[in-house]
Amino acid sequence: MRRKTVSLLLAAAMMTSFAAAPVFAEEIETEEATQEEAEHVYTNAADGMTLAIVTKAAGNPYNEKEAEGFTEVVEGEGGTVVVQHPESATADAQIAVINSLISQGVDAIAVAANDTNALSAVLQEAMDEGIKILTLDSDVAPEDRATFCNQAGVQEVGQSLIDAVYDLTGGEGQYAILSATSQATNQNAWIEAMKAISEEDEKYASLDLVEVAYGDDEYQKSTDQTEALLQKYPDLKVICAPTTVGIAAAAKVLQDQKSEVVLTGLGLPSEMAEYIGDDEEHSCPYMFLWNPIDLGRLAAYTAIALVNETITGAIDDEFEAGDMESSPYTLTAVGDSEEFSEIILGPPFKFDPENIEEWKEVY
Amino acid sequence: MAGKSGRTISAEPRGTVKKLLFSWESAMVLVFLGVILLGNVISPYYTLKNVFREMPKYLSEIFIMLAMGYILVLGDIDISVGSIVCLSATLACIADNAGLPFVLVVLICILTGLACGCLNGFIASHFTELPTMIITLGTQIIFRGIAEVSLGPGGSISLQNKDAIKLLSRKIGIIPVSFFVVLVFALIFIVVLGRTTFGRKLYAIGSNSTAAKYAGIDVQKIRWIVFTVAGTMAGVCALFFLASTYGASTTTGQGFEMEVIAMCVFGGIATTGGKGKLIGGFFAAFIIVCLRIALGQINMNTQLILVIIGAMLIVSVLIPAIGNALRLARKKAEKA
Amino acid sequence: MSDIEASAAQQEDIILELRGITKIFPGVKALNNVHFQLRRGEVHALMGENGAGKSTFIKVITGVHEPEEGQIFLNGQEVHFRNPKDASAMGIAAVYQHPTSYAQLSVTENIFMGHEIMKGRMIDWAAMNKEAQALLERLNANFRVTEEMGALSVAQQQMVEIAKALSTGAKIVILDEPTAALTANESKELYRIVDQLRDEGVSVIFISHRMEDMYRLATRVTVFRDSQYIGTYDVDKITTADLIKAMVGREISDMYPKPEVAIGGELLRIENFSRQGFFKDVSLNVHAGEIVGLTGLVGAGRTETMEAVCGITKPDSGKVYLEGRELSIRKPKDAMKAGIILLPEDRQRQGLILKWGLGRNVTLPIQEEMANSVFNNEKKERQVAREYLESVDTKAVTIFDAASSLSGGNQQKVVVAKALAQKNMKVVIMDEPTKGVDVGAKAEIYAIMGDLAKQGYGIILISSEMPEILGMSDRIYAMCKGRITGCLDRSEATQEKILELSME
Amino acid sequence: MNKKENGIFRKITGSREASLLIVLIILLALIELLQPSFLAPQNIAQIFRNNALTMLMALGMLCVMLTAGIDISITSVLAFSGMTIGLLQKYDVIHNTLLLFLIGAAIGAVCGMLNGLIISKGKVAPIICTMGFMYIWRGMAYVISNNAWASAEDVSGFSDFGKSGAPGPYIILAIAYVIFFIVMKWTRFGRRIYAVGSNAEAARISGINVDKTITLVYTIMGLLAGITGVLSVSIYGSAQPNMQYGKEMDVIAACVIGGVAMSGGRGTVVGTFMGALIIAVIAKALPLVGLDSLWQNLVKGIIILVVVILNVVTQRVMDRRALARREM
Repeated sequence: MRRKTVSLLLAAAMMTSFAAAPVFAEEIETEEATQEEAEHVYTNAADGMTLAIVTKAAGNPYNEKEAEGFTEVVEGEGGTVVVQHPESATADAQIAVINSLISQGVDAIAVAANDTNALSAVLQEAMDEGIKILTLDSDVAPEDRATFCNQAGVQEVGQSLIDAVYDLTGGEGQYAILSATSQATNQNAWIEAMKAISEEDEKYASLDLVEVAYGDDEYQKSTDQTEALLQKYPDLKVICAPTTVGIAAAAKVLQDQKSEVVLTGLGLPSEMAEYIGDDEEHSCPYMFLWNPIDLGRLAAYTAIALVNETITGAIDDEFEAGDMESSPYTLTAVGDSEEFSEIILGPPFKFDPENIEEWKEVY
Repeated sequence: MAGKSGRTISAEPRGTVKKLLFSWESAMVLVFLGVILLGNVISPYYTLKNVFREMPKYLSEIFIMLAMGYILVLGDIDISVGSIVCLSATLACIADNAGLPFVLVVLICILTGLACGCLNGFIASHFTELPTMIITLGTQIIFRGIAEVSLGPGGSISLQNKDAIKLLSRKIGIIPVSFFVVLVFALIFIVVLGRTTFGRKLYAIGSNSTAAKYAGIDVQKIRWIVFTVAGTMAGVCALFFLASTYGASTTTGQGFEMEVIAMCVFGGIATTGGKGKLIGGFFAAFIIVCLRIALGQINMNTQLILVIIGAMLIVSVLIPAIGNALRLARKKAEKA
Repeated sequence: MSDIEASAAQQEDIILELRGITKIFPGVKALNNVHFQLRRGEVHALMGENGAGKSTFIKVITGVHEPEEGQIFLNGQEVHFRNPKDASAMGIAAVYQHPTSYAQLSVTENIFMGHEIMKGRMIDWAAMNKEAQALLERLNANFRVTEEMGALSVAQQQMVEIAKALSTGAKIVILDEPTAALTANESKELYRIVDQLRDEGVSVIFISHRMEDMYRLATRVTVFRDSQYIGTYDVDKITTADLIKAMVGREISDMYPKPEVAIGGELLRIENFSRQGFFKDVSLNVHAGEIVGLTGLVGAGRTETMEAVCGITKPDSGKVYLEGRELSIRKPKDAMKAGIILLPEDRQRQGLILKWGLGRNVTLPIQEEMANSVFNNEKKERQVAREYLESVDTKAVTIFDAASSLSGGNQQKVVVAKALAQKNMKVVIMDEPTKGVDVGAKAEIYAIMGDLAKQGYGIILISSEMPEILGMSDRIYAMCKGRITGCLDRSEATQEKILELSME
Repeated sequence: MNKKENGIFRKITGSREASLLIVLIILLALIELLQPSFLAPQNIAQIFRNNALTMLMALGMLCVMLTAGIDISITSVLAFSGMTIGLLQKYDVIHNTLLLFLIGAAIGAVCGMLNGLIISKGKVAPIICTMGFMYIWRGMAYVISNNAWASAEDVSGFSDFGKSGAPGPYIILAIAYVIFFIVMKWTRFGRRIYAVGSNAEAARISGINVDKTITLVYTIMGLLAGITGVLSVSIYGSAQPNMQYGKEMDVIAACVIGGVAMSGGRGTVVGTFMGALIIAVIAKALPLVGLDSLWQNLVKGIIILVVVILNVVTQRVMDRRALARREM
């Protein structure tokens, strides 16, 4: 008899968790959305359009926030939105999803690319079908998209990160970079920018980048890589992690081990609230990021502008982005090319102990 | 030396039509048509053109499914095919970046697969005491380990000259080239398993490898050949994978072996060996592909699709047990 | 069962009685209205041909099978056994011919599995090891209880099975062909153990083919034939000839229609075949039309030698000549191509694919010959299969019937058909062709052997059934412990001489 | 071959644990030479902490493999149970650590029981049944998470249990290994698992309920996977749907190196522990030998093949030795 009662108990516990979880998921969505909506004003610009966003992968709150911003603007403007989180953070998974969107004949697709050149075939095919293609957060080869919503100029990000390293190391010493996957375009771009800046200006000459480790945006691998860095370089001073997963994993390792290595990089305030602080207790004095929700909103407005043909992706095109702060946005050149453009959301935003409490509720 | 009692035994196959109609394979065809119907109902975009556009990504796995069918019929298993795809694609990219001509890149891709399969076969045939699950568990980790080491800390590599490989992802009309290649390979594999002496030897080994040995079949040589073929097909799959993603990374091919085994089992091929037809696996593959395309077009959460496929797999293998349970229940009812 | 009968049973001190037991398996009636009585403290022999129903009967007593009809009485009370655990709980334990043990686990554990000695909720290993060692000492075994079961010899495993029976306090111990796999002195050891059991008041039933076992141990013997009870006799009141007559049911001579055949030239000759641990310096030959008997006890190396000749295993040394030409045989296909065909000892595991249909089994070795290039020729295969299956008079409805649905005798005929279908056959090696076959089918198999001899094939008959070897062979080689110990011509061969050659 | 030498030879190769211990000692000695501080307690603690998840699940895998089965759904069950308790904390439903562990264990046990029933009653091949559930539970982890994470802040109180330096994980590991060591050696249930794996038919005849044993074994595996899921959330201080993806092969590898036979009936708790330890130590030792951590998988794969092939070779040598002793 005992065996029977035990299995009944287990089944009951199981059922409650089944029922409970999805309910929670719905609940939080509605509560967050209502708080935002009240402030924004819309002009029904996306009437009759179907706009799609393809994030890097499922199961990552940063991507979720981007999709949230995108959805909010598209629905606000009266269009229909399609949100697709690929099965895994690989180009292969994104190709399948984009193919499906081409079949659905959507008007525009905004992609956060997992790989610089793996998507070129499928994006070309989409453009041939008359679908407007734009990228956000992580770019592809410029010829494969109309324009790129860049959350912050590569130079600005590189500059603020190298300055942070300079400040935290006191001007000299060893530092390491913990990145996401090696083929993520934005990561590599920022790291190249940091290296270029530190070579040109001899102010950073005595900074020594010992290693670029790759955590693949996987929590355990990022943890293992952080521990490996600590063990390999005893007199390491600073770790710079320009990825939300990497920085959260590294922060926990450093804070738990009370290591004097200091952390900076790009992280979500809601994730990093636990670790931001100047005192010994906290592992990350300050960090940077931008508002992924705003990035999603900008991508939506860019898509609308492209579909309405108000912009074609050429440099110096200009378009209104609803009631966003630095609207209207102009398309600026990517690096020094005449042909390919990008839109900069704004400079990276600094999160430190003072403002972390306020921002951790937002995203 | 006519039989003393002159008793005759009939040699005419009877009821073949009935057997064919109620076989697992015909059920697969029905389910396949059902999925096509479902697709059209739930998604307005479920046109032939769109289905063929979205198919190539899944087509490359069917190459391995064909060879995995052989391995399962033998009563063995190979969980290293995913890692072989990874290693083959990686070495092909390295060759391409080193400037080797496209033909050599293709050769390297396929020969790497062949070599890995040959290693699996060698160990399986010379250490018959070891279950092939353990052997391919070891080689799975080794092949992916070699790929990780050759990719270096970056963990990924991309093809330099993409235009050469583009001919593999071209389309004739709306149908991708890889679809025709898959059909040709499928035809060969199905006929060889079903109609040739080699095929029947596989069924014999899968049903009772000792009796097969006593009947003069060189069991270990055949197992070696089949594992080598499986590795080679993983190489071919890697080639078509490169044709769609122009690059490889340490996670390439992850989980391929499980998807491919699921297709075979869903198609009626038993993991215990000696049972099932490859045509069943072939249709099962297309059932899963077309279902994923249909559900994708209604933007169902990609992970929920995996839940559905997992559930379908379990229900399909439970059918015999459910059948027996019903028969037993009926018999008890009659007896009572 | 009325009280009077119960008390009568008490006086004669019947511990176990079975009445009117009938057991039906698909297609064959394994036991037909069988009776049996066992007295307390008695050693009772159970004899009969292979396939006479002895093993099934034992499985009924130990609760493995439930009889369709009949009653079982233990100490006069009727009992029903739903599974072996019931039977062993009532003091009935069996030691099977191939001990079903846990190869990877220790001797102690094999003895006490299912009825461990507990200290509270924990197994008391110390006590179990001590008692197991005591049980083994009682049977004066020479190995430790911590040994792994798989590492022990068959004789040692049997001792453990007997110790297991004793550990459950069994009052009735059943031994199924206990001496089949034992050497002479191991058999003597077993006799001592059985005596010891009897002195301790344990009743013993044992099945054996060896008259020697019966004379040495039993007081009474019950004979089964064709799944029926023939009679129970006092050992000292019945002569061997009468016993064999009861077992076989008719004179030996007409049982084995050995045709007079002109012996032709030498077909197959093997010279000093050796393989470490199995056989040493084995040489023999067989002529066209000749049936050569190869006999000896289990483990003498007969099967191993022939498997080496046929390329299934690799011998350390040895030459094979066919019609004077030397052959190099590395794998089974080489032997089959040369025309040396083996009918393996274990029909179900080695000779046939049970799941397959009869036709497919017959044509498996020769599918290449009938195929056009690589593609099978199903139509031609069906014809050939039907022709050969009918030539050996197989009782089957269609060639698509599964081999598993046939009786032992019919399965053997399918294996013979499989050999005949290999047209280039010159020599056929039949390993225990009539083991587990009903008497009717046996006669038919002997008839087939006679026909093959008449057609000039060379036949090597491996068998451990004395009447069969004497009845069918022109010449008889005896083997013991891997060596040929003698070759007797049909005229000079007798049961005693062969036994003498088979035992060292 | 005289008696004494035969004894020693068999003692070494005979007992699996002895040979594993020797391999481990040689390994540790070598590493100590290269980096003296390797055996520092803090380093050892980190080895156990990083591999706590594999070691804990290896116990369940031992039982499953003893019945000649296999379970590749364990990391999906882990993700599903970990995600559930992560979400329960994120939405402030439950914060009590013990209750969270119980719920995680309950979820795991039910998932395990489903496996067990389908494999034993449904007569489905273990690899196929657990493969189906691998997809199902991993998918469910994503579905219930709805792309939200349980971030460090959500689980802040709870993660103190598994923080580095905190005793939590070590206690769970120690308790689990002690319980299993006792259960597998000294209880009837433990020995029944060996019997079912070694000879299911003989077990059935001697009155052991084979189906129930198999179901229980998979339930235990699920239970451990559930607990490991909760432990993973507290150690890493967060819960994501893709956690521990593809790590089930490491658990199987630990058992295989520890001498557990895939054909059932052979394997011990101590052997499994040492198998997991050998993999962990090698992973830690590679950087010291100058091999980048990239080489870790390659070396691990080679060790698995070498260990299993060595097993076969030593067994063949012993058989040939036994044959040679049979005087002809």
